[in-house]
Amino acid sequence: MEEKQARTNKLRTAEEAIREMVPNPCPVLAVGGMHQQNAPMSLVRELIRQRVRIGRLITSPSASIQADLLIAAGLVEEIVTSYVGFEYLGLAPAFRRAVEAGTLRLVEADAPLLVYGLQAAAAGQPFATLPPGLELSDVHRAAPAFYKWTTDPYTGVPALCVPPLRPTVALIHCQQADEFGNAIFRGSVFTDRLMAMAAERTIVQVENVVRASSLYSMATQVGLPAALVAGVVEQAFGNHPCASHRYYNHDEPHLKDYVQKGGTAEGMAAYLQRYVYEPDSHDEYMLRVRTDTPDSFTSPSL
Amino acid sequence: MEEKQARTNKLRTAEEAIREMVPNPCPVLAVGGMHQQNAPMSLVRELIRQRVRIGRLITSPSASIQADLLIAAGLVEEIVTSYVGFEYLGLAPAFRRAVEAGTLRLVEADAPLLVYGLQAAAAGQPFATLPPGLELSDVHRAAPAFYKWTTDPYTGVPALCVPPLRPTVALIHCQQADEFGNAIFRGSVFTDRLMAMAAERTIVQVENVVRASSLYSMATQVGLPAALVAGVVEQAFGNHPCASHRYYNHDEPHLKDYVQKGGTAEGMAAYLQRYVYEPDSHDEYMLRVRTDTPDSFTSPSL
Amino acid sequence: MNQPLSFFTAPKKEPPFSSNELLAYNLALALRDGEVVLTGANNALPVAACRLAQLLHAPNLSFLGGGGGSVNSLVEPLVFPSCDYSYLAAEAVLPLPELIMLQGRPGFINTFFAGGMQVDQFGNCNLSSIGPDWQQPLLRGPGAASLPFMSRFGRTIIYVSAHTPRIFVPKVDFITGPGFLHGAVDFARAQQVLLADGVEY
Amino acid sequence: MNQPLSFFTAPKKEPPFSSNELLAYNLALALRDGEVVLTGANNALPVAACRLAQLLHAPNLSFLGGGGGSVNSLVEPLVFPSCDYSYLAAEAVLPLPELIMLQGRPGFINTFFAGGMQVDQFGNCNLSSIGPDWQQPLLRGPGAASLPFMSRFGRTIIYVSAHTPRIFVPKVDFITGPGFLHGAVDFARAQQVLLADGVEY
Repeated sequence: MEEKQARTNKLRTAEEAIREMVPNPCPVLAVGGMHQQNAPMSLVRELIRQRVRIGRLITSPSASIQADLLIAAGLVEEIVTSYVGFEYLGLAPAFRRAVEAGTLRLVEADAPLLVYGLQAAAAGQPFATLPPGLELSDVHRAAPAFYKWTTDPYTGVPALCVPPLRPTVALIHCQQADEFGNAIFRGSVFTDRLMAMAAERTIVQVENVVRASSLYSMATQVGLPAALVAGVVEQAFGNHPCASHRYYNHDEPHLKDYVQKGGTAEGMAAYLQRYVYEPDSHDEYMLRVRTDTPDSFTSPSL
Repeated sequence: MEEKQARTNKLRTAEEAIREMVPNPCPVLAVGGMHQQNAPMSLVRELIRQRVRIGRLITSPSASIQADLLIAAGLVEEIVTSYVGFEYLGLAPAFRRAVEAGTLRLVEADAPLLVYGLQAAAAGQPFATLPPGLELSDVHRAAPAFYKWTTDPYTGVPALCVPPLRPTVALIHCQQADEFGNAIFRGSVFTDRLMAMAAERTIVQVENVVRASSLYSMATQVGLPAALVAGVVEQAFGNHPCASHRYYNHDEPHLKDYVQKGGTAEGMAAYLQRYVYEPDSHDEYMLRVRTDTPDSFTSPSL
Repeated sequence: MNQPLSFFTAPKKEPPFSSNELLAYNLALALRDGEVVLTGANNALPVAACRLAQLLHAPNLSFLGGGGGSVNSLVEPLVFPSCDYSYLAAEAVLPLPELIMLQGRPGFINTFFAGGMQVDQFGNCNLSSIGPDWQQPLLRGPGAASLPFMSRFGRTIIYVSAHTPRIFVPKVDFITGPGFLHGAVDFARAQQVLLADGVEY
Repeated sequence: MNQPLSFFTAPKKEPPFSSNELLAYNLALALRDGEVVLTGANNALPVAACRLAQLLHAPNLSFLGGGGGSVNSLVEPLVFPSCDYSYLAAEAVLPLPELIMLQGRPGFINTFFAGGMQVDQFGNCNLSSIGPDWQQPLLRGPGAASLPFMSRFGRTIIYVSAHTPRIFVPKVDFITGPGFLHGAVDFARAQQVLLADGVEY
């Protein structure tokens, strides 16, 4: 019988979490967040500072700066995504430049490839099928190593399939967690919970840590149990320039600036320098943000 | 352009809902609830009173009296289930008797057949695959029309599959709904939400109706949008003798009695007579319950 | 009345609505009672149209408001980010995996709003790649998201604000969202293309 | 001390624990720190064992408490229905479809508690059908539930309170939950069978 010991505390700084829990190179990395929402940017910036090379990057059905910045930093070999862009703010500068230049291998995907691929990995299923009709799009023809056909054993007709997507590590954000890794989503869950269920290891970036004992009366709102979480990084405002549902909105002027200045390689290098490499702390990062785009970062209206 | 009109009110009595919304015979009926919890018993009893014949009954991964009573009434031709029983209270008397007598066609299933079959129906997928290893069980060999093999197009090895399960009608329970059909789960969701997403039409039995306007501040807890719900039946204590999470516990003495007396065809007929056919209202039903097993029906401890 | 109306002399008078409001109104007219509408990304105008339709003639219309999973959101004021937290003031919120699952559900999504970097005469939409070879794109777009599901929706309303030959092409370079493919014969399902100015074809 | 101890003359003294408590204690000893344990239905004793193990030597053990989806429930007092609402006083609650999904996740469930109407020498469990022909069962059991996932779990602890030849058979009539099938050679994964009295084999 083992010795009595305390339950493991999973709290880490971003620096510790990336160093201890993400292999370099990382074969398959999933990064959470959808459009401008709930992207774990503190972890993303730390990945870049530690120069973690990513064999394959898997995104949510619609990623923005959390994918674009990793590409800008030259860390991504292949991306499996159904969307990298800034919605009403424009195209993703680094993603666009890298795909057009042929320096990034793109696996053209649609949303169901990502969702059913992650589900299959979480479930241990060998593959998943797509509803008939999706084959009318050219998407599957552009990624024939991922979209494959088999025979429907019930009807004999061909069925289009997607493979399991099993991230080595998933980096996601949620609003709160306790020190053991029980994680609470205070808004949309997007594909973030699913990524954690599919990944071998998950690091959760949160706005604030809560007491474990507070969970017992609200367990149906705890979206991930500790058993699925390897590390918890507490970083208030850590999603900036993206939003954290219920906590703060995205920083629109900052993102506009990114999309515009990132349009050139020099502008992007300057952005990385000023906002990723130079700040030696999140406080220093936020000070630069507040200086460069004052009053642009606000709380949500709800 | 259509004329301006009010939004449709979906509130019905159990009698109206079954009569208007369930075809007789009903090709495929799904009934919700898990073990002794959250079974829509008022709807089940009404099905029996209206003698709705069921071509195929689909249950949650573990059903109890909501399936057994329909079988006892002689209404079920085929059942697709992974469990009908009373857990610590014993075996399901009608299910056992009917299968042993050969009067009920049983499709032997495991939990993933039900879950992935319903998911495939909800998603429009032609079929779903099972994780390797499940084929070591005899279950799939007992239901070869349901469990079939195809080829994994990524590895070339055989993969065991399950077909979509698309209920014509799903009968489920949740704690609350508004009059338009937005439905709120105040405890475990079991496979009840999934049944509603898979079914062509869903009737929800609730403990009480809430105002639509109360939902806007708690929308993440609204488990089914009105678009997935055809009818709402308000019946306080309508799950009896099963529990409604957060509202009341199961009635253990009553269920024990059912399991014991239902062990003979005569006992079962008497049960049906006393608790299903004779009471002309839910109030009359509850009066009989309170008389026959006083003090046995309590609120939950949490 | 005393002064003759003329392009040059008429008093500078704002119309009582903006062109976006006009567009939202026209989109609303295309919506029907009882429909389930998927609004996708960049959805402020479709959301305005859905809300207006609900108030005018379609009280049983349900709209899904972006990847956040809201159903029949009251979002007020309208915001541009389709996944914004303010959308969650809604009747219900579905997790994104289920929202994507339900996009494949037979008959569930009646109407979808789409657009694209290119839209062709058969209603095909391209959000992926411009240029003759998708492996060496001249312009790389954001990607497919849920656009391939267009083949399963009841109908798709394509609205495009910029009416230029660069967008309206005879044939898209890449079919991200399938319309009638190479002609109506290819694709039996009824679809509808509604331009920004309200012209249907 | 003055009186000699004898089976017949010893004062009738209750042992300081019940046999169920002894069983829970022995089950707890079989659990290891850091494990994820699935307790299934009829799970009062496994849940007691998990809670005890957490307090004794396995603070990082997580247990999934029945179809209600609770993780690390504080359920107090212990109740018999595995899906009872009182289980939701927990650290987290997973929807049942996800709980079943995660039962297939490679390496996730380390330990599962099982039983059966029949258990054979190779740890196969039968909850389906007694008799030579499953199509004409002499006794129809409740069914498989999640038992076929036994093949994917790290190990399964089989506990059976009634030690009768009717339950412990050489070969089950129907393999609902696969153990070592027809011998260890068939089934490379390590499994453990723990009897109610604590004997492991």
